[in-house]
Amino acid sequence: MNEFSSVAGARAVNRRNSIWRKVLRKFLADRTGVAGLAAVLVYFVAALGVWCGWWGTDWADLGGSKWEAVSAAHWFGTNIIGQDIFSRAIYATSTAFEVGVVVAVLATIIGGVLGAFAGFFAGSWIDELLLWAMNVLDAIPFYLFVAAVAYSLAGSPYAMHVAMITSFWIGTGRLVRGEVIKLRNMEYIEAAYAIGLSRFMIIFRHILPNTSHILLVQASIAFVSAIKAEVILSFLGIGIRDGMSWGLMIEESTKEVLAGFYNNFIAASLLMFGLVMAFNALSDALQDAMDPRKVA
Amino acid sequence: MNAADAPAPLLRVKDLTVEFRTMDGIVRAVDAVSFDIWPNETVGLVGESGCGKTVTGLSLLRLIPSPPGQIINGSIELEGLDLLSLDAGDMEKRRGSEIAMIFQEPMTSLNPVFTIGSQITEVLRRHRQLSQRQARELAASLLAKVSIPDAGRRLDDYPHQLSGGMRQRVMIAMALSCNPKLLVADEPTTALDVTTQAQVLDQMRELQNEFRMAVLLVTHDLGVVAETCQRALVMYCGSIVEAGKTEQLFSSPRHPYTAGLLASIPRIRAERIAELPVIPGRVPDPGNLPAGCRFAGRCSHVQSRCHQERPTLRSVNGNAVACHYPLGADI
Amino acid sequence: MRFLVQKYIAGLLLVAVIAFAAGCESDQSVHQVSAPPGLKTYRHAMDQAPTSLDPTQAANVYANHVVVNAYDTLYAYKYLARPYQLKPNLAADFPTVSADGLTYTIRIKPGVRFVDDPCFPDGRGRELLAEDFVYSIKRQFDPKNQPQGAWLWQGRIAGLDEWKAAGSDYDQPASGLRAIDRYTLEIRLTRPYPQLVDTFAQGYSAIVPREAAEKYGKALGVHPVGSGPFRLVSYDSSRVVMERNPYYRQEPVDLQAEGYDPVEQAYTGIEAIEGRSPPFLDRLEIDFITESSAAWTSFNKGNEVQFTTVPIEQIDRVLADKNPIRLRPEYAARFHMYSGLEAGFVFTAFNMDFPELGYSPDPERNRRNKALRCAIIKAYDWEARNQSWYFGLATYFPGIIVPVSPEYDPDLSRDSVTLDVAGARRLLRDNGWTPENLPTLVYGTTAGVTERLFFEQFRAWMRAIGFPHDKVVRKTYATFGDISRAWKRGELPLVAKGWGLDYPDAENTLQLFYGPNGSPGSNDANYRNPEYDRLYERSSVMLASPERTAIYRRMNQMVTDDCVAMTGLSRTRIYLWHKNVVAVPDREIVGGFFLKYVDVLPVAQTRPEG
Amino acid sequence: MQYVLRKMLTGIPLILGVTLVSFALMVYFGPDMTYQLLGKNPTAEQIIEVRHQLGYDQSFIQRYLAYLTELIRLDFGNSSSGEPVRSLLAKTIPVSLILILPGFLLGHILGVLLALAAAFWRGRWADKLIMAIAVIGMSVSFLIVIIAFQILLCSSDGLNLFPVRGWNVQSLPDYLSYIAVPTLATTFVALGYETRFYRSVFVEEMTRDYVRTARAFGLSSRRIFFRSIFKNCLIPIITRVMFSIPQVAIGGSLLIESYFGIPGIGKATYEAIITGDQPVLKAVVSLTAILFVFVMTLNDILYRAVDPRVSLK
Repeated sequence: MNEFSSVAGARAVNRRNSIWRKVLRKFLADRTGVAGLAAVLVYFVAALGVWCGWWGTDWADLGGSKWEAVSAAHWFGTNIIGQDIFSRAIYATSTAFEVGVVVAVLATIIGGVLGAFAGFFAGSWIDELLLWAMNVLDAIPFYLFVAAVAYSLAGSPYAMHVAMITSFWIGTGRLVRGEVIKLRNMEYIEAAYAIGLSRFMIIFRHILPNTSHILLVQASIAFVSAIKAEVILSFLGIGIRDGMSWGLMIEESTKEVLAGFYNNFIAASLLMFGLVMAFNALSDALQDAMDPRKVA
Repeated sequence: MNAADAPAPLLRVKDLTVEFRTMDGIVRAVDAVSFDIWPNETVGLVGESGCGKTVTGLSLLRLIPSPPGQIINGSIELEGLDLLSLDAGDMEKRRGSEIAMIFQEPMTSLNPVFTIGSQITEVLRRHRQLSQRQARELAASLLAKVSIPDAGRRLDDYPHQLSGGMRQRVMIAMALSCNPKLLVADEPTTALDVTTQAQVLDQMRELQNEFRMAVLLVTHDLGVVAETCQRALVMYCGSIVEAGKTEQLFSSPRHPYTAGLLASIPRIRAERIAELPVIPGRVPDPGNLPAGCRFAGRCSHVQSRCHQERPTLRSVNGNAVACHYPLGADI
Repeated sequence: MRFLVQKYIAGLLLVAVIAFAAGCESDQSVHQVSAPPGLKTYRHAMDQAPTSLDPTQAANVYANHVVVNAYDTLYAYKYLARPYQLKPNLAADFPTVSADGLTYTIRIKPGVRFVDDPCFPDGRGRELLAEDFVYSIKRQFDPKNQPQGAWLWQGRIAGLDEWKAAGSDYDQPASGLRAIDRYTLEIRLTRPYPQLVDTFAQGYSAIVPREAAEKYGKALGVHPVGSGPFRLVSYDSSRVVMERNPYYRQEPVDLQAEGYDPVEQAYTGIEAIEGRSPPFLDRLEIDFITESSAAWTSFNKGNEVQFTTVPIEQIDRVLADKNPIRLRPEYAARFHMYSGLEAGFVFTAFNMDFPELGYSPDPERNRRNKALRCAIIKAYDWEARNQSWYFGLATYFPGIIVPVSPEYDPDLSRDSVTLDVAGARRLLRDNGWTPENLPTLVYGTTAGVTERLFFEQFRAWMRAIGFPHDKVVRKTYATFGDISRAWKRGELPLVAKGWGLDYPDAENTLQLFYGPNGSPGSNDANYRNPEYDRLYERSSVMLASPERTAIYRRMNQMVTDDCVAMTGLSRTRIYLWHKNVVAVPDREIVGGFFLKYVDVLPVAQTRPEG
Repeated sequence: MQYVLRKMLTGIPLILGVTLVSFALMVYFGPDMTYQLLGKNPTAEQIIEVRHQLGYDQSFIQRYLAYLTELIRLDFGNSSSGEPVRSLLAKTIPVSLILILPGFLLGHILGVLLALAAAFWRGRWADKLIMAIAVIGMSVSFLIVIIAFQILLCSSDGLNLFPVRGWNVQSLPDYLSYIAVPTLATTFVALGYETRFYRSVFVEEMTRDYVRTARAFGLSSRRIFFRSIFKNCLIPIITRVMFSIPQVAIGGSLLIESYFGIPGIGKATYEAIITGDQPVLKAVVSLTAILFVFVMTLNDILYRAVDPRVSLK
């Protein structure tokens, strides 16, 4: 009996491994995707340096006077109260990763698990309930929802994260649900089911891992969406509470650009554009590489 | 009617070579294939899946998905006119009216959101000067011809409302609608159950005679070939390994591959068609073909020459065979 | 079935199209506002929209801009006199005050009519009577209206609190507030109230006809019915449109009486209105433009809003010189300018109820806390703040009497607003404060970007005297209402806020530190100094006099000496308006009372270079 | 018709869910309006009075039930400015609709057209160019686009062609001049997403067997593309368009409206959220939920019209 399940499992694992190898090969052949990945890594190193305290430590210091121009001491100049814009922009990179990673990971986990449950129990009340929840959350316009969450969790530094996660898991959930409905009827799942593995085990050991291509792509999309949403939310005054982000810098700059001071605007929007663009390229390449029809 | 009596072949394919660009490099799916088809004859193109027979069929209509596929060499002459030299618009006009093709999957080969009537009349009106009404009437009579009951009303049905066999008949009706000279039928019955299969094949045969067209039947099913084709071409790894009159080919195959295929027939007919288990070994990787005879790795009669030198088609006792040591030649 | 569906869809589409067309049409009717050409129109701009036009909600200058123009008030501030001076408006004259200063008699002008409105029996506006004023003040004591203005008269005018306690029945009299006859009011006070006449210039005291209040109820807030110079045409969150009230009383302008200063004000061309009766405009539009950049662009286009404050970010582009303030020639050629200090200030108070830095039962700790507060005050860099945020144009001053108050003392020691990092560190060291035992400073702000940068600046200053980075933290509040709640509940140790004067009397800022006004009152610092409270009570019944000024200044010094607040700074306002507009704009004190005097010349007449 | 009714009925749980979640978030846990209403010098007694009037002293259930009765009667009372909510909505919704509609339609129509072009020339330079621009468009923040367009087109430093902000529509030219910049900005931002989405739909559909069949019978690629494929693609297109309607109608215009100072429903709702204006919030939330159900129903009906395989049960 155990033997049988391990055979079913091994077959699933084999299938997975060979798919991953193909995906990797395909991905590496995609020049845009690799360039995107490289750029993301550069950003990641920048963020890592901030976490390790290598640079960006003086983002909160009043190191200069108001609106200094670009100089050796201040590579991107200084802001209205004399803080170094380069340090702030670099520091903001780490914030972008924090927001992006937290939102992407949690939204993907929640979406994956709930989507898998919904798909596995498709047609039952669990599925109905989850679908209902997804529809309910989908029906509330995104920015209003986020604003409402932010205000109702007033003061919490994670209000924005919570709001984004609550919105972003739904897309993943729906996709995973669809995939799981397909997987559910495949032979190795039926086999595992037939020999009496618990449903919980089946979902987490045999089904979820086989949706990993969806999860990875969805996570990359959520990452980009989170970074972009942060800018708008910061403009609306419901973004990051403490620390520094590109959204806050762009918000700072909305008035400054009219005074002819563009440093904040350029620094933040270029850095953000670069990361979002790189991530979009990466995400596209992943999607191409993982298109199941092309792989299988 | 005997093919040999005709003055000139309807279709003359010469050195057709098709390549695909893939992740693993360039794959030659069809390698210097040449054959002729005479008017009103039925020719079977047989081989295992992946041997290039479908690509050959698609090439005749220049329907190779491009990219990644490309016809890099050869000529396809239909009544003396090289189809490969036509511009895209010209080729378009000839599809359906001079050379048509039907496919294996009757479920998906019809457009799900249009009625079958509108799909047939669309083809009719494309190639003939007909009013909507005339086209509709003609379509109804075509459906009746392929034995679809209550044809007039069926015109307003959507594909999902028909059974698989009916859908394939609709496809045939569409193919007949503009009276092409050559019909390429790619596994037209594979997806159907055995009874329906026989009915559809009978139907095709009848209609072929009525409409006087030639048929290239692409299939892996030797039984079907035996029943319907005057001549057969056997493909292996992108090349034709043997060609000849069906009776002769079946009674005395010269190529070890053909012999291997034939050996599996009785069993295939008894059970469901799945694969050809009697030939040992596997088809070589198309991206990495052996230098000599491509069948050498699986051939029970292999000799050292087979590994070095690629055999070309030559006539052996009435069949054309690509083998250095054809079976029965030395007897 | 299929045909049916298609029909259904066609039907739906048709409905959608009709709805859309109807939407457009109703939209037109809503915005049936724009001036037909030929009407004299002035487009004003403000940075915020009023939330309601009901006088009971006239809590800020934004609301007052509309309220005092839609409604009448008994008194008003003179158009041109600075410092501000009162003049009778609807009242025929200043009140007659009894010898004990407790009974005021006020006569109002006869023949004043409300605008036509369906709330009146025949749709025609009836005459405004003294009884209407009584009714309007009572509304501020009726909880159903959620009134905001009662504090002006609570405990001052006799009988109003009792009237409210008895259930706010408008048919019941209030003993201290009655109409003796059609045109005469009598007001009795519980104790002298020198600022009473000022309160009657406020939007809170604007006169509402009972018929309108009863017919519209809550909707009075969007449907004002008054007797002011203009009547409402439309109002939404982005603009208000008013038109001339044809019944408005004819009162020719006497520039002399309005406090005209030919030296300072002649450049505005204001003499053109001498002897003519306001309002001069056919239409008055006020655009509420939150984003200063948008307001600025709109102003510069020439054919949109005709007034703007100079956005802070444009200062360097617009000004040729800051002391005195002068426009660059290209702006001076196109616009008129007025600049002046605001009637108000910004400051950050310590909440003395926090034992970590305020009052402590332990006298020793009390002493050390005071040293801590004084050190923080020394570390507060007003000059940097002025440069960063106000281009050096603001004025910072010691204490809580603002420079525009007549009682302001320019010679006061500036120690409390002078940066002294070394002194602050010394003070902390001498009193045993170390980075380990310093309390955490919680700086509450609303969520905006400027507020965040204020905080970051403050944190950097505090770090300079030894506060660790994580001992200066920001707590954000979504809305002003939320932070207001935190203040009123005394939840924040630091209260950073601004105060705009309700009337030009230093009493209005001194009451911010009067003990009994402690949370939830306006004394957010919860400063309790018996001596201060005694002086406040004494001065509050005094009319303006050198003696009262001396008391005010003593109180001011106490607040400074006790290190209760980092204070304070008054911003400079720079107003620009198109040259074809004849006006001296102002938004201080009540706000908007100048609008009825605005005139607009035909453009061709004033265009400087053709 | 019966089907429509039945579908609407199944929407009731959804309406309940949406109202419950939004009520909890926006109204129950939302900002406390008391102190906004109290003025500078409130007394403890006044605070209690106002809280009572606003209903803050009632339990969640009581307040939610009261809300549901209001929902059934479709009467939410007066907003905090005193204006009846109904007239507020009647005033703001049409503005939002005519403001957003052109950009919405343009975004989708241009998106479909560009996607058609890209898919039609798949793999060629036109495709690559269009998709590269789409990715760039997707990577720029909406806010940056708005700021840049406003400076370029509306300011005297730029072309100074259109009004900066406001909404004063008397005639068609007025209307066009006010919506020009918002429409450009929304279209610009939406285009990247729409083009990519629609291209993937078209490309997927292009690989279907029936396309090969049609080609084998000599139908021209243009005709196949614009008739056969397009009709099959209508389903994803309809779904996408339909389901963006509630987002766009209520929330989508928020940023545009607040930046361009246009008195639409997005701005009104946002202001209601940050001030805690309960009646407005309740009305908007209900409206959103109802609209969503309506859209779902309409979507099903449209499906039926384009896809014969779907039947209305």
